[in-house]
Amino acid sequence: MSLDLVIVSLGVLLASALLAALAGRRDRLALALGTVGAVGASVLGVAAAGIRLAGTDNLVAETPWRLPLGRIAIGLDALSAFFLLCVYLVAALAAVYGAGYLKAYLGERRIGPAVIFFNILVTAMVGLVVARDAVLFLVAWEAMTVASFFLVTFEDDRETTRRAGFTYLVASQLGAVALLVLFALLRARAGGFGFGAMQAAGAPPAGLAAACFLLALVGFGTKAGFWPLHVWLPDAHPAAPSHVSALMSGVMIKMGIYGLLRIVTLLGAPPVWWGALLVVSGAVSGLAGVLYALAQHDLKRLLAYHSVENVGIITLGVGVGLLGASRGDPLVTFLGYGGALLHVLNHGLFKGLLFQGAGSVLHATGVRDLDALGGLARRMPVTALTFLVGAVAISGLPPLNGFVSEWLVLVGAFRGGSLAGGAGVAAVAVLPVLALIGGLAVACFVKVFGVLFLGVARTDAPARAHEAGPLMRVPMVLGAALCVLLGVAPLVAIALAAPAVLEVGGLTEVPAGVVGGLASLTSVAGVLLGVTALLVLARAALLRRRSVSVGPVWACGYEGVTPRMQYTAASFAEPVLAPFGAAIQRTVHAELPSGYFPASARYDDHVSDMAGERLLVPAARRVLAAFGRVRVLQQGRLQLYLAYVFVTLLVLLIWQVGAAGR
Amino acid sequence: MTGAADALLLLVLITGLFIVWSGRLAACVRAIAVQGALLAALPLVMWAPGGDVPVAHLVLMSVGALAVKAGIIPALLLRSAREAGARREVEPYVSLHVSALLGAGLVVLSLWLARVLVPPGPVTATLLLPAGFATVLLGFLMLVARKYAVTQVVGYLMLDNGVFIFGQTLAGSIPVVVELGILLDLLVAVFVMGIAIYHIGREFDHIDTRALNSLRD
Amino acid sequence: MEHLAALVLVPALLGVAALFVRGTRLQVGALLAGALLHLVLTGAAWVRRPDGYADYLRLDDVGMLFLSITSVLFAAVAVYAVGYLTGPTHDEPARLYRFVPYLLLFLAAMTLVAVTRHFAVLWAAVEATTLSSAPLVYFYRRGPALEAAWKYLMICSVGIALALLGTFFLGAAEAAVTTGPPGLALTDLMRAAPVMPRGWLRAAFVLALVGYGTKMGLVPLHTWLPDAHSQAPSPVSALLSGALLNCAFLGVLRFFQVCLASGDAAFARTLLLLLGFVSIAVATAFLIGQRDFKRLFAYSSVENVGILAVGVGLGGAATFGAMLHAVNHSFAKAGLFLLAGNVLRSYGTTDAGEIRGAVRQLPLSGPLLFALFLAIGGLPPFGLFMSEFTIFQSAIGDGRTRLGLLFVALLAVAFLAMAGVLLPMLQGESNRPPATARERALAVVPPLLLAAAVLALGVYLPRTLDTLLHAVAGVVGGTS
Amino acid sequence: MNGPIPVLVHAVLLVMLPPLVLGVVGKTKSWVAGRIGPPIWQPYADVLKLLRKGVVMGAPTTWVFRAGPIVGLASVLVAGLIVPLAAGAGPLSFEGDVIAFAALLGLGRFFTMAAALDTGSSFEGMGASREAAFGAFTEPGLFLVLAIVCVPARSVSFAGAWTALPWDAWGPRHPVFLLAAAALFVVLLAENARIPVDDPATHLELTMVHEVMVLDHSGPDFAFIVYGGAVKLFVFAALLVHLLLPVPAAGGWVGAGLLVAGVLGVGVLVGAVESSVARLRLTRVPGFLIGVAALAAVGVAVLLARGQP
Repeated sequence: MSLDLVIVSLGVLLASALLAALAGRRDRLALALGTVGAVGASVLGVAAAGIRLAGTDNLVAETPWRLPLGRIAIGLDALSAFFLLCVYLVAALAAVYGAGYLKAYLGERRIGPAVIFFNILVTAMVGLVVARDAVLFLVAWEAMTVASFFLVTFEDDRETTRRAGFTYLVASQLGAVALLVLFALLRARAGGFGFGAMQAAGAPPAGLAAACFLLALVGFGTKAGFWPLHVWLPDAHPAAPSHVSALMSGVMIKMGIYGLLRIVTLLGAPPVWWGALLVVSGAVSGLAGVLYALAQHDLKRLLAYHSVENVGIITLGVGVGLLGASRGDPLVTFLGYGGALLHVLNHGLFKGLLFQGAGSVLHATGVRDLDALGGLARRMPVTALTFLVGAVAISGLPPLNGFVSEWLVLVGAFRGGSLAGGAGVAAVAVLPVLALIGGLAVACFVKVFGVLFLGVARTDAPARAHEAGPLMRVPMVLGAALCVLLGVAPLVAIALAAPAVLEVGGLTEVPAGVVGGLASLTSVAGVLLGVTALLVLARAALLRRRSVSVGPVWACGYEGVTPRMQYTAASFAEPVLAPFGAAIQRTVHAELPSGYFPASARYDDHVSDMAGERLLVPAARRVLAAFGRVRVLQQGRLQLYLAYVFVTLLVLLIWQVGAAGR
Repeated sequence: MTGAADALLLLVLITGLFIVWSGRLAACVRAIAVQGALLAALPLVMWAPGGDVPVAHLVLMSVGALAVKAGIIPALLLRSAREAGARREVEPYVSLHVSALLGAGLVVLSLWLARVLVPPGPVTATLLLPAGFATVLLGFLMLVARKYAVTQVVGYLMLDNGVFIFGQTLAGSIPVVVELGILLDLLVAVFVMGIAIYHIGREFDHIDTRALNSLRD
Repeated sequence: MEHLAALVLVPALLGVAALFVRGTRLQVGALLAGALLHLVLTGAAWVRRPDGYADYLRLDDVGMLFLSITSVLFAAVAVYAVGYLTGPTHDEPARLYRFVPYLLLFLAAMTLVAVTRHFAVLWAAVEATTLSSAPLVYFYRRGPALEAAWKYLMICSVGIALALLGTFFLGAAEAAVTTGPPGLALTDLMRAAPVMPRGWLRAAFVLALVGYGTKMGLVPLHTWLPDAHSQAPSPVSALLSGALLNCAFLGVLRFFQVCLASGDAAFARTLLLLLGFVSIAVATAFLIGQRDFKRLFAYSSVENVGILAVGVGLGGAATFGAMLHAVNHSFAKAGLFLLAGNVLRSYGTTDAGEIRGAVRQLPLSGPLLFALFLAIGGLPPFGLFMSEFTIFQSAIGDGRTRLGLLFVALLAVAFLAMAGVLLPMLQGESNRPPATARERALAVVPPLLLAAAVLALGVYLPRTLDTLLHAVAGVVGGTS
Repeated sequence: MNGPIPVLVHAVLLVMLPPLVLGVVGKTKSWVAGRIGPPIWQPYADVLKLLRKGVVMGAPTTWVFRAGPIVGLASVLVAGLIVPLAAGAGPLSFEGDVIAFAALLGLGRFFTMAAALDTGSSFEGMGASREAAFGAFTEPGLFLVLAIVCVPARSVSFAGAWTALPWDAWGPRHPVFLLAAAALFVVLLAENARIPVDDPATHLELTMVHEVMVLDHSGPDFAFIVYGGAVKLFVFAALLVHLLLPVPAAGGWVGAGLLVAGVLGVGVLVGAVESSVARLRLTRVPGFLIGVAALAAVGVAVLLARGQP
């Protein structure tokens, strides 16, 4: 039943993409068709996921269709169903938003391709999570890459966009190489490409398992954006249209997490160092991500770096889960994996919401530079409110959903502290790191929200701003509502994630205590809202007979205050970043005021990603240089070419015939 | 009477060395014609006494070889060389004396090769393999060392002569049609090369192949 | 017998006839008639395998495969060429009489390569392909074209001469062990192979590998290839890359079959692997930052023949992959060269650096070129992914992990190198005034069909083709 | 005590006591300085006075500006309901509440800073950014302290760990707990904007951190802020007391008395520090806080090195 629904939804997606393609130059029609298709498919898909998560049966279907190798085998277990839910949920919101967002391009450029490839991207992701055959998996994986590549390069008349697209292509392909090797190794052992066969082959020997795990870490980590494999991410996500950024940041990069978990289920019991390695990786990604985000002035780039951060948090969760699994502690395992999976869903929701908010701002002002904006809350109230919800959620604060998943991971880390040996140390190490990440995230999103929506407009760009249209508002409101729902009712969230968690962790039932704790989170949220309401009423009552006047802001008695004197994003982030000066490479161009009557002063800083500038680019240069040396071969002189033939012949003759002679 | 065959092959070797050493186009071409004539005689000398190959076949072969290797092709080359107005070889990549020495060295190498590669079947002429190898290698030397298109074609011809010598090991086993086909191929090849040389001469008004390395990476 | 003779003679006679007529209409008629008849005859051969005459004319599975590739490609190229040469040309008025006859003779020669099992005939036929295609390379009477043709002629003739030497060596080896006169027929050779003197057999294979390898474009014997492909008219480039390289590969395979029969094939595999990997690596180096996009495609052909060699060298399932790859690559690369012709026509240059926004400039050819670029880069769901992945995973499966890693890594770099050159060409705003006329069907339909074929082969392998490929793989040392 | 009484006691303590702690701090400072100083219940008076006044809104402000003080106070109050005061577990205590506690404080900080930025004043922006930085650097230390107490107890709640300290075994693990107490005291100073991190008594905007952030709040809003600050200080003091005195072990009214005494003692301690230590340069503060975190990390390391209890 549920699997059939998935197949139907895939059909709907492809059909709508095809129709949109046939619509040709009638972009409006294409947009309508594509959106309707995506939403319809999402409804079916969410239903399918729901049915599966409610039940327990693992459905598998195989077509006799013969790929040159491998078959088309699909299945829907809890893990697939959970990710299916995430994909379709975020995709539906993004699609509706896109319907409003892309209208701005009508007449300016063809938007047909954007619609088509959006639906293809969703198709590929769904195919990926239901694939039960390595070849099909790889096909879906590459289709996902290609579709998203075309979406990223939608505005390919911009040089930056083209470069971003190329970087993305390079990263994806190098990652794909790791995956090819990974699956070839697994097949060589199992004798077949089917995941079933690989499962049946049992846990591989330690060496092979380690190799597979590392390959998966590189291959899937590139897509997921593990530091330092994330370099494509902060370029690609801003380049794409905002609803695509929402989809890519919200779910596409999570496909890497899905792949990692899927492979872990094939590799048998994990040793401790896997979990420890993931904890390290997650810590680095999380910290680097949030720090670079703090240093950004470009709104979408900042959000992209936060995706790196949140993937880091997810990785920490997976790491804790692995640590628990390595020591056979069901509680820690469940808390770690549960936090990770729930954060996948949550981050999909609030990051989608935030990118949509960013899109609305971009749409309304045409500006992405934070320091050119300000005071938008008055002109775009809905966007401001929903963005605030997203900001609080991504900062991991109660009573919103981001807090729930981080709470699970943290509790897991606390409990993991009592695991024997290195596992305990690794688990406890998560605590200060995640705490620091959280604190920095709060700082960053206060900065973003404050500089964007509060205070006074810094330039006249925000002054012309207008609230987003209904098609763009509705998904933002819905997304915000979901963030609140999953935050105040964590039991709903865990009900969705639990089956998948049990499957990945190889557990039979939810360990005692988890549900109780989550229930108490509801009561905390309730009390919090109650007290807040009381205080609101109290304030109203106190002010009933009092004067409420509006006056100028205190500026030490100085009168000539102008909007440009407000604190900018750069100045806000300065004291937070200063202690990390060495860790993130900032180039500061400052002309500080000097003398009693300083004439002019300016300050701007720019951060260049260390992973790219210091690690990967030089490496690539070296490789290219190595290849470049070969090019002397082609001199253009015939005699030389004939000499090649001559020498080759002699060498091979003497080598082989000599061998035979002896 | 392997003696006669060996004598022939010795002469072939000498002409080959002469070509490698000579600097004048006309001389090269004439020498290659001579070599062709010598080779044309080879089948008769080698196989006629044995009698296990129909004489008609051998005669046909020899006449064909004579016509092509010693007649038409050299004429073609001389003509295109004249049209291109080339007389003396420009300073080759490898000076003539050195190339003569190299040639000698190659002869030695081919003697070694022939020793490693024990001849199968009945030994009809002790010099067959060494001469074959040597001619092939000398042809290569010409191809690599010379700058004029014509001399390079001469090198190609010598290479082909070398191959022809090896072909003698199985004379008569290949149907006449095919053998003549192979000869025809050679003829057409040189014909097309001749046309190319003509065009080169017209395009660059000389046939120094140094003009021909504009295509490179 | 008659059937096979017809396959060779129809194009040959049409070509000879075309030498003596001038009219454009007649030339076009001859070309299309030749292509069509050849296609029909090939199709008929699928229905009922024609009987041959000894081994001089015989169509076995291997030949069948390469014959089919050649025939299909030629049909596509012929249709395209009509539009290409009669349409508005950017340089000189097209002289069909200088094109059609040689093209038909070229087809005849390639057909003969496919339908013979006799080594002397094979040799003559391969040499004939060189001679008949050299004038085509020199079609545009320009200095560079002349240079390219000259190099093509000299290098390939020398190579072929070596192949003849190899053939003679094989004959000598056969003569050493058979009582009767040596026949140079594949059947006899394979029967005699087990007892042949090893030295001569090996020498023969080395000579053949170097000789036919020159024509096939294996590094370091490939030097003529980029020049010829970039200077020849695009349809010719398509045929050279798509069909000719395969014919030369067939020559190598024939010698390899004898080695297999002799039970001493390990050394041959080693050589194939060596040259194959060298080809892939060196070609990749030349792909990086290549400015001339026709040379880019040419080097990509070098890379792909390298893949074929590696596939056969690995054996096992990889051989099947190699055979599948031969089909995929021929179609994809021919399509690419045809589209390159369209781009060249509309931009008037082969310098990738001077081309922007081809997708917008050429709304049909541009996206098609993009698709075929992804295909040649080995991305699913195109056929080349399946064939390359087959080769790779069989390497891993046979425990040759290092070779597998090297293989896949090199392919990835090659793809990225091509992307680095092609993406700037395809993306962005066009740097040419918008095209006045729509693209002509003749220029778009043939590459479109080829692309469709490559895509189809990626998602579905027809039963008949599958069985044929497996049969071929079984014959040339793979697991059938 | 049992039945509803503990909750009642908890609520009363939480609501009534905080300003007194502020008063104690102030009294201590003036006593050390040799002045008589304001009466000890002065803070109560201040809050009541402010509650009776009207408000002046900064021109650019929106609803966020009004939400700041309210959410700020609400979050600390709820946090106060989580921590144990007199009689064992707090009313809202549950497994994992320590994390909720920290997160609630973060929520309060978020809205206070947002409200500051809402005024568009560069001074308040400056204050908010400093608050953000110090807050971020305080978190790791806090969580490491929590780890020291929670990990050995195999519980992630104040009720399960803090009130269950092994007082009977006044032994090998206690040095670690003293370390934790020291670290927690610094966290307390930082979280409540006291010297050496911040100086509540300064009158120059450019040197303020917390104060400058709330410059434009007035009337009840400012009352909420002042009172909220007091609650925060009180809550942290209570936690510190639990690390140092066996309040729950004493139990019942004795425990309550012990707690009150301890909290006021913490007030005296804070006052003493404020009057004896100089304030750090702003740029030094992060390093100072990180150093404290490192101290706590050492504690955790020792704990884990001892092997799991």
